[in-house]
Amino acid sequence: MKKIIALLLALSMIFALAACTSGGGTEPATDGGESTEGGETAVKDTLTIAHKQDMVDKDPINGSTTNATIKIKANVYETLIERTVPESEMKPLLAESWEWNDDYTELTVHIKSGVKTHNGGDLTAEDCLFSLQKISESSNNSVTEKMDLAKSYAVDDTTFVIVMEETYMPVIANLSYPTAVMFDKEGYEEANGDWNAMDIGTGAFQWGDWVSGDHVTLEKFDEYHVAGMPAISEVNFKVIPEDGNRYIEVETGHADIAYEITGVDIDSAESNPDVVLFREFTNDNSYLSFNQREEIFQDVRVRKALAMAMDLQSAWSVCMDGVGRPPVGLLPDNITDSIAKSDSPWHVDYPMYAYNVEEAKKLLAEAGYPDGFSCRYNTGDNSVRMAYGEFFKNAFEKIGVTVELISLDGATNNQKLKVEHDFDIYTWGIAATNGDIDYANRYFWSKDNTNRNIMGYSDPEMDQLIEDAAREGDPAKRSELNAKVQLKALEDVAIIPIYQQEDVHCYVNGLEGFVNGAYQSPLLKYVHF
Amino acid sequence: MAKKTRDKNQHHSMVGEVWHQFKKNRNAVIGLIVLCIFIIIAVFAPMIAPYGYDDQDAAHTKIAPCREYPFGTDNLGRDVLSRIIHGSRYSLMIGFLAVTISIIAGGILGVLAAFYPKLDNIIMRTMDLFMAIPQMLLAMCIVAALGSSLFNLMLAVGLSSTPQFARVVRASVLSTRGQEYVEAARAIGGSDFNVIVRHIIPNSLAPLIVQATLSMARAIISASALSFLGFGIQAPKPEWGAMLSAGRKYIRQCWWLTVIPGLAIMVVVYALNVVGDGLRDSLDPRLKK
Amino acid sequence: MSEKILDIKDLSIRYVTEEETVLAVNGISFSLDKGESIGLVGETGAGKTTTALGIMGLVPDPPGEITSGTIEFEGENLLEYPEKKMREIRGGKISMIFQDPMTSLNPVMPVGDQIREVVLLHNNVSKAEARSRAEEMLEQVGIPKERYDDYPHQFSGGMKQRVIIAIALACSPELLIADEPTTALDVTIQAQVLQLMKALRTQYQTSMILITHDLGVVAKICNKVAVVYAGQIIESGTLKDIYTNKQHPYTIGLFNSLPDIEHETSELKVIKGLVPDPSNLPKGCKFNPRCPYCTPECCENEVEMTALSDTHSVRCIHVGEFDREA
Amino acid sequence: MLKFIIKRLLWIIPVLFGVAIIVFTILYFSPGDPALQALGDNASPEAIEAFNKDMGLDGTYFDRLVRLVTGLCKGDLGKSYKTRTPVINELVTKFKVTLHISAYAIILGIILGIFFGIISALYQNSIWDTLSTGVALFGISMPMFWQGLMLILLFSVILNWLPPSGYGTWQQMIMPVVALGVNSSATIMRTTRSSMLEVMRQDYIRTAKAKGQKFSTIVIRHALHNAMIPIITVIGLQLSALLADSIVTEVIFSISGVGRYLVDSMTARDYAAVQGCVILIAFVSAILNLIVDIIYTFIDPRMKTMYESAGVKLNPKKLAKAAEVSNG
Repeated sequence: MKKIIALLLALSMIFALAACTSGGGTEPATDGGESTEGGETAVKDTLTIAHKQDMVDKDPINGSTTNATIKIKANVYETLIERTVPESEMKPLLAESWEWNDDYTELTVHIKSGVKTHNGGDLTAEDCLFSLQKISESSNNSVTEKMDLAKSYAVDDTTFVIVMEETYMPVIANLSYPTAVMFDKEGYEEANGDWNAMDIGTGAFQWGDWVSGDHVTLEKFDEYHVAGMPAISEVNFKVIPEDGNRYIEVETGHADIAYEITGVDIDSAESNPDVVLFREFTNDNSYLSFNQREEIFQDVRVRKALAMAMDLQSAWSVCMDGVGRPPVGLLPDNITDSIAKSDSPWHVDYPMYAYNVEEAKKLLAEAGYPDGFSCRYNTGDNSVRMAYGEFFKNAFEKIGVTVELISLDGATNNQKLKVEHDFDIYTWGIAATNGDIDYANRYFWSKDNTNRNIMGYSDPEMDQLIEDAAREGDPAKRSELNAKVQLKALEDVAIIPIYQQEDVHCYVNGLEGFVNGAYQSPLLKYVHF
Repeated sequence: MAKKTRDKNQHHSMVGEVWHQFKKNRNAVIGLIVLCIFIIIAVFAPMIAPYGYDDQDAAHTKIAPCREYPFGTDNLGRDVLSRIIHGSRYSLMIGFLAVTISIIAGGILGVLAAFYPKLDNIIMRTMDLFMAIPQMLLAMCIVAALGSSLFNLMLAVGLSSTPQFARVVRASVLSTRGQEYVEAARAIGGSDFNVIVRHIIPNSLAPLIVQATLSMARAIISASALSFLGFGIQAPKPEWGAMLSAGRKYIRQCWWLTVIPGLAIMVVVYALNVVGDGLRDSLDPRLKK
Repeated sequence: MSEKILDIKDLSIRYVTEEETVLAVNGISFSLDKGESIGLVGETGAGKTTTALGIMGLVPDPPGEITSGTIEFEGENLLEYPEKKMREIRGGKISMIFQDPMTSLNPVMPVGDQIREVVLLHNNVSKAEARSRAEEMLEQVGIPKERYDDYPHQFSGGMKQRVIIAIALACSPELLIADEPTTALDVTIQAQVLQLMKALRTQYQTSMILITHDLGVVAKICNKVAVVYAGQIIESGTLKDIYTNKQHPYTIGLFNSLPDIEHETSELKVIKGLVPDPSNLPKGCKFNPRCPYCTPECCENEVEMTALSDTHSVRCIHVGEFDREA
Repeated sequence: MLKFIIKRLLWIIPVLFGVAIIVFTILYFSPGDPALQALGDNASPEAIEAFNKDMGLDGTYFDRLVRLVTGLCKGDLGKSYKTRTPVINELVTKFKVTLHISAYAIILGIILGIFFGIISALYQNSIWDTLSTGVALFGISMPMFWQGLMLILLFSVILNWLPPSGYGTWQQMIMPVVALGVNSSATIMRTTRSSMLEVMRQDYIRTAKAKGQKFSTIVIRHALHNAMIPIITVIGLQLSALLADSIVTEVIFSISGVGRYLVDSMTARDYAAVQGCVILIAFVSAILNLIVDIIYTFIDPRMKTMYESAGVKLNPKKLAKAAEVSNG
C-alpha cells in the first residue's frame, strides 16, 4: 500500500512539476491584469487590449495582412503617407511632403529628418528606397505596382524620387498601404531579413514579448519622431477569439480596451458608465452576387429580380444586432469619389432597385423563369453572413427561387469561390482597401488577377472605364470616370451590397485619445489616461 | 425445424429475462420513456411543432420564453421550440446513423479479423493506429477532408468510432467462436458465412447492443461538438449543436438560445446513457456466463 | 473435556431482499466443548456457511439479519458484542478457513504480509516480530519461508489453502471454523491438507467446526456430527451415533448416496427431489416432500428434536419406525 | 521489466509513422488551398507557386508523403504555412499550456472521482450513492462546450467572479479546469464505484474481515488497492480524452493551447500544423498508455509477472478494454 501512496505522490509531483514549469511563461498576463487595478495613484501607463486574433508574424511587408495582425504591426512600423479616418485624406507621416512632376511620372518625396529606427539608426532616403525594393520583391508587391525602382533615386538624405513606368494615380494610396512600411536597411541586412529577429521600424512602439496564441506586448519607443508620444509605456494584446469574452474582459476590468466587440454587447456597453463605446463605419461593404459565368445569372433581369426580392433594411435589423448599417451605395460614402456621398454630383440613392416582390416576380417571368429556379448560396462561415443567408433564403423563396445554403469553412469557401468558381450565389466584401477607389473598381475588372472579381463580371466598356480612371491625373476627370464605373456596376447589378461594416471597440472610462487609423487599426500612440 | 423453434424460444426468453431485469431499474425505464418521447417528437415533428423550423418573423426577434413562445425566439425571429422539435430529428438521426455506420464497418472488420487469423493482424494493427488518434481529432480531420454537411458529419463520427466497434465485435466473436455449438456448426460443414450469420452474430449481439446505445450517446455529443466548432451542419438546419453555436454570441441577453439546445442535448444523451447502463446491467449475468 | 467453549441456542438468520425472504438458518442449536470438533454436514444451501458467518459476526447486513438465538462463546453472548470487541475475537480467538482458496487471498498482497496482518492485529508485537511469526507459520504449513514475499498467483491451490490455514491458526485461536476447506482441491491435495489440519489442531488444542458435505472428511477429523437440513439440525450425535445408528431418513439417505466399495451395487441411491427453496419452506417437517416415510402428521406441525441418548438426538416423529438400511 | 518498457517505446515509433500517414492522407484529399489561405486575396500566381515550393506543397501524393516521412525521421514536423516557422516550436509552448490545464483537471477528476466513487460503493443505494451516481451520469451526458458556456454565464456574466478567458492566473484556471475535470471525474467515479462494488464482494475481503481487520483499513488496503486496476486504466484513457476535450475548452475559454492551435490551423488549412498537433497528441497518448502500463505493475503483481515473461507485445485484452471506455 505504501508503494501506491508513494506512487501517487510521485505522480502528483510530476503533474505539479509540469504545472510549475508551464506556469513560468504566464507572468506577463498577470501583469496586465494587475495594472488595471493598481493604477489609481500614479497615472496609469500600461494598456491591456482584448484582441480578437493572434498576430500571424512580425514580417510587415511579405507577411500576413490579416486585420488582427495589422492592428498590431501598424504601431511598430510606419508608412510614408498616412490615410486619415474617416476623412480619407492622405497626410504626411514619415514623409514631410511629396510632389508630382507635370506628367505624373515622377514622385518626389521629402522625408522628415531625425526619424530614428528602433535599432538606433536614422531613417534616410536610402533606407526608404531599400524598403520599397524589398516590398517589390515580396508577394504583396501590388504596393509598388507601376513603380520603376531601378530608375528611382535618392537626391539627398531626406529626399528621393520614385520614377513611374506610367501614370498611375493610386500610387499615393499605395504608399499608405500597411505593407508599404519604411525600415532601416542596415538592420535588415544584419539580420539577413529574418523579421522575427529584427526590430527596425519607426513606430511609437517596439516589439516586446510574443507568446503565440496568447499575447503580444509592445514597448514604448523613447525616440519616437513625434515628441511627447506615446504616453503609454507598455501595450499588452491579449488574444481572446471568443467574441463575447472580449467585452466581458473590459467590463470586469481585466482589459482596458476590447477590439471588435459584437453587436450584442453594444447595449450592455452603452448602459455601463464605466465603459466607453467607439464606433466608426469602415470603408467596406458586404455584398451578395452571382456567378456571372453561368447563363442564368448573365441575364440582368434575373439579377435585378433577386435584388428586388431583398429587403435590406429588415435584413440589417434582424442580422446585424445594431452594428453597421444598410449600405448607402455601391461603395461606402467615406471613400473619395464614392457616389454614395450625398454631395457627389453623380449621387444616386441606394438601392437603385427598391424592394418590390411583385416586380421581382414579373422580372423573373420575363426572363423565362415564371416558376423560379433553384440554386446554391455560399455564405462562408461568418456568423453574420450566415444569418443574412438564412434571411435571404426566405426572401428568395417568396419569388419562387429555392436556395440551398452552404456555409463552408473559410479555406474551402475560398477554393470554391476563387479557384473552382463552383458556386451560384455568394457573399463577400468590397472595399477600397488601400484608400483609393481604384482598388474597389477592380472588383469589376475582367482582367483582374487578384481574385477580386469573384462573380466573373465581364464588360469591355467597364474595363476601359476602370483603366482610364487609374491613369487619369486630373482629379475632376478622375472623379467622373470613377462615378461612371459605380453607376454602371449599380445598373448592371454586378453586385448587391447588403450591409456596411462598422468598427465597434470599447474601452474603460478614463482612457483618452482613442482614435482609429486606416485599415481599421486604432493608433495607440495617441492613447493616454 | 425443431431446432429452429427452440432457438426462437430461447431467444424469446432471453429478451424476456432482459426486459424483466431492465424493468427493475427505475432510472433506465424513465430513460427509455424519455427516449421514446423524443423519437415520437422526431417522427411527428412537422405536426407537433407550432411553426416551421425556418419560419422567420422579423417583428418577433429575440423574445424571451413566454406563453406564446415557450422557448423564446432567436435572432431571426424563429420559434426556438419548433427548432428544437425539428432538431430532434437531426440529433437522433446523426446518433443513429453514425452508430449504424460504425457497427457495419466495425462489425465487418471485427468479424473478418476474428474469423481469418491472416487478416487479424493487419486489421487490428490498423485499428490500433486509428485508435492512437483521439476520436474527436479523427472526426475533425475527416470532416475537414469531406467538407461539412449533415451526411459527412455522420460519416466522420461513425468512421471515427469504427475501430472501437471492430474491437468489441472481434472480442465478442472470438469468445463466441470458441463455444461448442459454433464448433459443432462448423463440424457439420456450415460455411463460414453461414456460421457467422446464423450463430455468431446473434450470440455476439448483447455486448454490441450495449456498446451501440452508449456510443449513440457519445456520437450525439461528438457531432454537436463538431457543429459547435463549425465543422458541422449547414444552416438553417436546426441541429442542436449548431443552434447552440449560433446562440453563443447572445449568451448575455438571450440565455435561452444557449441553455435550451444544451439541455435538449443533455436530456437525450442522459436518456441514452441510463438506457445503456440499464441494458448492460440486465445483460450482465449473461455476459458473465 | 466438559468446558463448553461454544454454545449456540436457537439461532435463526434470514436474508431479506425486496423480492423474497430467505430463511437460511431456522433455530440451530449445538454446543462444542474445548478441544472437540464438530462436523456440520448437509447439502449445499442448507445453511451451514450462514451459521458459520453468524458465529464470526460476518453475516452481510443488509440483506442478512439474525432474528433470534444466542451464540455463547466462552460464556459470553457474541451477538451482544459491539463491532470493536467482535473484531478482537475475529481472527484472534475464532478464526475461519474459507471454501475457495483461489479467491480468498488478496491477489495484490504478498502472502507473508497477509499472515503478518492478522498477527499484528491480535498481538502486541513489532512488525519484525510479526514477520518472523508469519514465517514460522509458513514453515508450519509446509511452505518455505523464503516465499514470504511471493504473491498468491505464484502459488497452487493447495499451497494457497495452506496459507489460509496459516492465517487462521497464526493467533492460536480457541475455535477454528473450516468451511469446506478441501472441496476446491484435488483429491491428493485434499488428503494432505486434511492431514495438516488435523495435526495442527492437535498441536494448538483448537476446537473446530468443520463444515462439509463430505461424510468421509468428517469421519477423519471430527468427534461430533450435526446433520443440517433447510437451516435446521435434523440429527446430531457423536461420530459413532451418526455413523452406526443413524435415525433420520435424510441422514440415512445421505449415507446411502455414498458409493459403497464393499457392497458393490449397480446404482447409487439418491435422495429424490431437491433441497427445498429456503424462501418457501414446506410446513411441518422440512424434509417431508422428499421423505419416503412421510405421513400426514409430518406436514402439520413443526417437529422438535427427540433425544435418543445423552449425545444423540434426532428431529423426526417416526424415529425407529422404519428400516434404516432400506 | 526494462525490456518491456523498451519494447513498448519502440512500438510507439511505427504508431507515430502510421498516424502521420493517416492524417496526411486525410488532409491531402481535403479541399481548400493552403496557399490561398496563407497569402491572402492579393497573392499573385507566381507568389502562390513560390509558396507551394517553399512549403513542400508541390509534387504528387507520394513525393509529399516521402518528404513527410523523411522529415519525421529527422524529428522535423515541417513548417507552419501560416507563420512559416517550424511547427515544433509553436507546439512546445502551446503544449505546455494544455498539459498544465489537463494536469490540474485530471488531479481534480481523480480526487473527486475516487472519493465519490468509494462513498457511492460503500453506501450502495444510500442517498449519497443515488445522488453521486445521478450527478456523475449528468456529468458524462453534458456536452463539454455547453458546460463551459454555462460556467461563463454563471461565474463571469452573472456573478462576475472569474475572468471568462485567458490563461495564467489562478482565477483564469478555475473554469477550464473545472469544465475538464468534472467530466473526467464523472467517468472515474463510475468506474471506481463499479470496481469497488465488485471488489467488496470478493472472498478476500471476507478473509480480511475474518482476520478482525478494521473496516477502513479493509477499504483502503485491500479493496481500493485491488479496485485501482480498472481505475488506473480509466485515468489513463481520461488523460488522452482530456487532450481531445481541451480542443473545445480552449476555444471557449480563449486559451492558447494545442487544441485551439489545431482548430485554428484546420480552418487556416495549415496542414503542417494540423499534422504536428495530431502526431504530438498521439505520441503523448502513447506515452501515457505506457505509463499506465508501468503503474499497473506496481499495483498488480500479476501484471508484472506477465510483462516479465517473454513475448510481450501489446496487451490485447487491455486495448480491448480501452476501446470500450475511451471517450467515456
